[in-house]
Amino acid sequence: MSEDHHHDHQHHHDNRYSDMQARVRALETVLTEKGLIDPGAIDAIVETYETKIGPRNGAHVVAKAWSDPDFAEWLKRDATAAIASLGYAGRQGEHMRAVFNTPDTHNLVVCTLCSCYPWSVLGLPPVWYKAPAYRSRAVIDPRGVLAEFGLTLPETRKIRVWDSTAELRYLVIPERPEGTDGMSEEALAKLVSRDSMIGTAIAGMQP
Amino acid sequence: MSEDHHHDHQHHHDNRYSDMQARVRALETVLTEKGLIDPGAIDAIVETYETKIGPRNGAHVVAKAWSDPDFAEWLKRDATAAIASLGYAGRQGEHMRAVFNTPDTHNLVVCTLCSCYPWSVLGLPPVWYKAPAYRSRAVIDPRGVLAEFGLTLPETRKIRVWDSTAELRYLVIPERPEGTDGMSEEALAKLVSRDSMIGTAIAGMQP
Amino acid sequence: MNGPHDLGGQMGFGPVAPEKDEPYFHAEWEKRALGITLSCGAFGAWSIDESRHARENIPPADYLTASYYEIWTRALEVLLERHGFATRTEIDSGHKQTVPATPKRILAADMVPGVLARGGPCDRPVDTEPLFQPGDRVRTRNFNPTTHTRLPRYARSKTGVVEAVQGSYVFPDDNAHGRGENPQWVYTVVFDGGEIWGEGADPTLTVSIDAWESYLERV
Amino acid sequence: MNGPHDLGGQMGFGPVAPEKDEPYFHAEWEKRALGITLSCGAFGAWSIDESRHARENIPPADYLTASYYEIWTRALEVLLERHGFATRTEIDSGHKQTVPATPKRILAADMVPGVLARGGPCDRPVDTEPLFQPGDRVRTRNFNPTTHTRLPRYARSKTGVVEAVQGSYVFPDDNAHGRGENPQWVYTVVFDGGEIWGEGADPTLTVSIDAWESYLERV
Repeated sequence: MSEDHHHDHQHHHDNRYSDMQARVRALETVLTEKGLIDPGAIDAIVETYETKIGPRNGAHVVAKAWSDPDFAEWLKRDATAAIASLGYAGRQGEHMRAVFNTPDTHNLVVCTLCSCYPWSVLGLPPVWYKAPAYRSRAVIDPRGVLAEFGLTLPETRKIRVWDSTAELRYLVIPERPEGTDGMSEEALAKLVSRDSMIGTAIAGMQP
Repeated sequence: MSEDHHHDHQHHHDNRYSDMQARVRALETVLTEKGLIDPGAIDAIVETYETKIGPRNGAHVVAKAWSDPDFAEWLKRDATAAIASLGYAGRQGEHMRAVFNTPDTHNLVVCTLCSCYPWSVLGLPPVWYKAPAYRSRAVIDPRGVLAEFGLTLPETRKIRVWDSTAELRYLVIPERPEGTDGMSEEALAKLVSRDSMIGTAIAGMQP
Repeated sequence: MNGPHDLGGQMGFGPVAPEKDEPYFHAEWEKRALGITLSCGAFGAWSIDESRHARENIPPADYLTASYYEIWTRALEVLLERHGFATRTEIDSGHKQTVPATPKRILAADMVPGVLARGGPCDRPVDTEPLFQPGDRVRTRNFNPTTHTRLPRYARSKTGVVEAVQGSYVFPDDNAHGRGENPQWVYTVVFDGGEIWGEGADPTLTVSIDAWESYLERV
Repeated sequence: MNGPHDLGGQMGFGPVAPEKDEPYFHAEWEKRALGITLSCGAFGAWSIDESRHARENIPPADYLTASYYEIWTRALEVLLERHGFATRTEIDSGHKQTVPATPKRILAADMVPGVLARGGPCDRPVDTEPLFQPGDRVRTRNFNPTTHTRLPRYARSKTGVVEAVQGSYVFPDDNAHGRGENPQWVYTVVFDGGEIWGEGADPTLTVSIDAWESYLERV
């Protein structure tokens, strides 16, 4: 019915994008035909983030900070260098800051404007980190957001939200859980979840 | 492919609404079955806004204001009463204000928060008045908006934007075009377009 | 709430697209949607403020793509469910399954002219004198409620001048949530474009809002 | 620009929905979209700032419903067209029809480890001393450009305290539009929740942004 067309157009405004699989395949095909991209490079990028760069990197940083006061001090002073000393550097981690949770203050990281995230230590961001619900609310209602992750902080705990508006990337250093004295770095690293390094969890919390 | 489901869900988030014709028919049917609405009342409402209440009402008000200084004065002082004296009152025109263009100041009406509009004198609002492009930009870039209506005002002309945030409804009284001395109210009313009473045109301008 | 409806100053929607010789309706269903919405409004079960808030609560991407009659319809469905007039299943199926709540009034065809002519005035007397007078400098408050408000985001924490006392009206921020009409004085407050939009604002621009008294503080 | 990307403080998106044991990718095309985006970034034809602005320019309703890899892909298509690497017809059809512009670099598989390890540092030396020092009270400027900025809308015209001088970095507001890197000092500025969100703000909340020097004025 032609009089409906106006509204159908508004509603189904961009069907071209409904099949992303086909769309991205077409893009890869034409760019490869043009000699602009190397599908092997794509494979290598994907493999890197599937197997080499992920939250284990960050957990190693945190566990070392818990175990080695000199390293923790270095991390506070120059996170980029301290983290690079463990072999973690590069894309979306060029300029790192480590922010330490304390009994007084809980840190939470967000990027309200896009999805800035410390790839070099945490890998690729989860979907929720990039989605409107988290980006809109983390800065205005962090306790409400944390509750949705199952984390309820004491009412008096200060909450510091870091909105990553520039090229600095933030790694939260969670508090070391109680009862972990004498544990090895390797064992400690297992207590450090990805979310605890974003601030939506604490270390040792059941995921 | 099941791994695509997550994204398909995001993209086609609400197919229920894709056929408004069917949806609204279902709503009318069930409410009628329940005895809550009278389809005849719907017909009467539609007929009213298709034949009785529209921009001709406002054009009459404007033409009278141009022709009768006492009426213009009344309109400035108590628009609701002056307009009601011509028989125009009621829904979405309960509390009227008339704002007069002058050689110094052009008035423009918008409702950024919804689509408040003076139905009693202008009838149902056009689609653009209710749509995001107009509502977002009228308050920050009125000259850019006016240009899209083909209206370029002198650079020194002051622009006053009225954001209808409460229950007051605004009627712009455009300036009387030059060369209209001695014209009858009826003839003058023909120069008054709907848009000139919103502020996106001036009177006598080619639509 | 800072919902998708609060559009003043947002960007990215492209040019305004006025339609030449636009018809009153673009489809038959729009006529019915208008009539049904007004008919259900006559039930007396919700206020215009509650219905506005229901529209604001439509998910943002839906709100921004829906036509306004679709926005009305989606919100109406929520209100009908909330107030016991129809269940979601009934709305989806188009068939009666339950006995509805009793409306205060059912709009018959012969009542239409009178109802439209009366409208729904929302001026209410208040016992107090207006706190502000024309010429007073005022500052809008800063708040970001999750509930209904008619103070747009762009006009918060801004300094302007009271231009007129417009009368006393039902307070939507309360009335939308069943907390009573609690009428207040309403003022037209004018802001320089530069106060609102800062550097680069059109120097010839002033913007006014109609602000309830509790939105304002004396400067 | 006050685009759909500027989400801080907006409402209506519902609860955050963390996914248990979320996989790295939810579909094969997401892997390819990641790799293609990074490969095309290696052309050296646009900056990260220009690519962010291309994402911000996606129509709001599309931006708010698209997954982030879709946002990347839509913006990439615009950049490829703008810089002469592919036409819209080629992108839609998936077949070469024109000779592309010459990229500064084509990313081969064996270059990937080095390129990812280097990343794209954007610290740059500046000749000036920082205008502000930790402890200084500053006010963010008020502006609403239609162009790229990294000062979120919620943090404009707000008073905070400089917590740290973070170094000097490429200025995105200029660089996104080809006006040069024009590096500036960047500061971490901390605001009380109440300063930003007003009445009803969480009293335990502070929010910080990283602000380029020209975003700030001394209070």
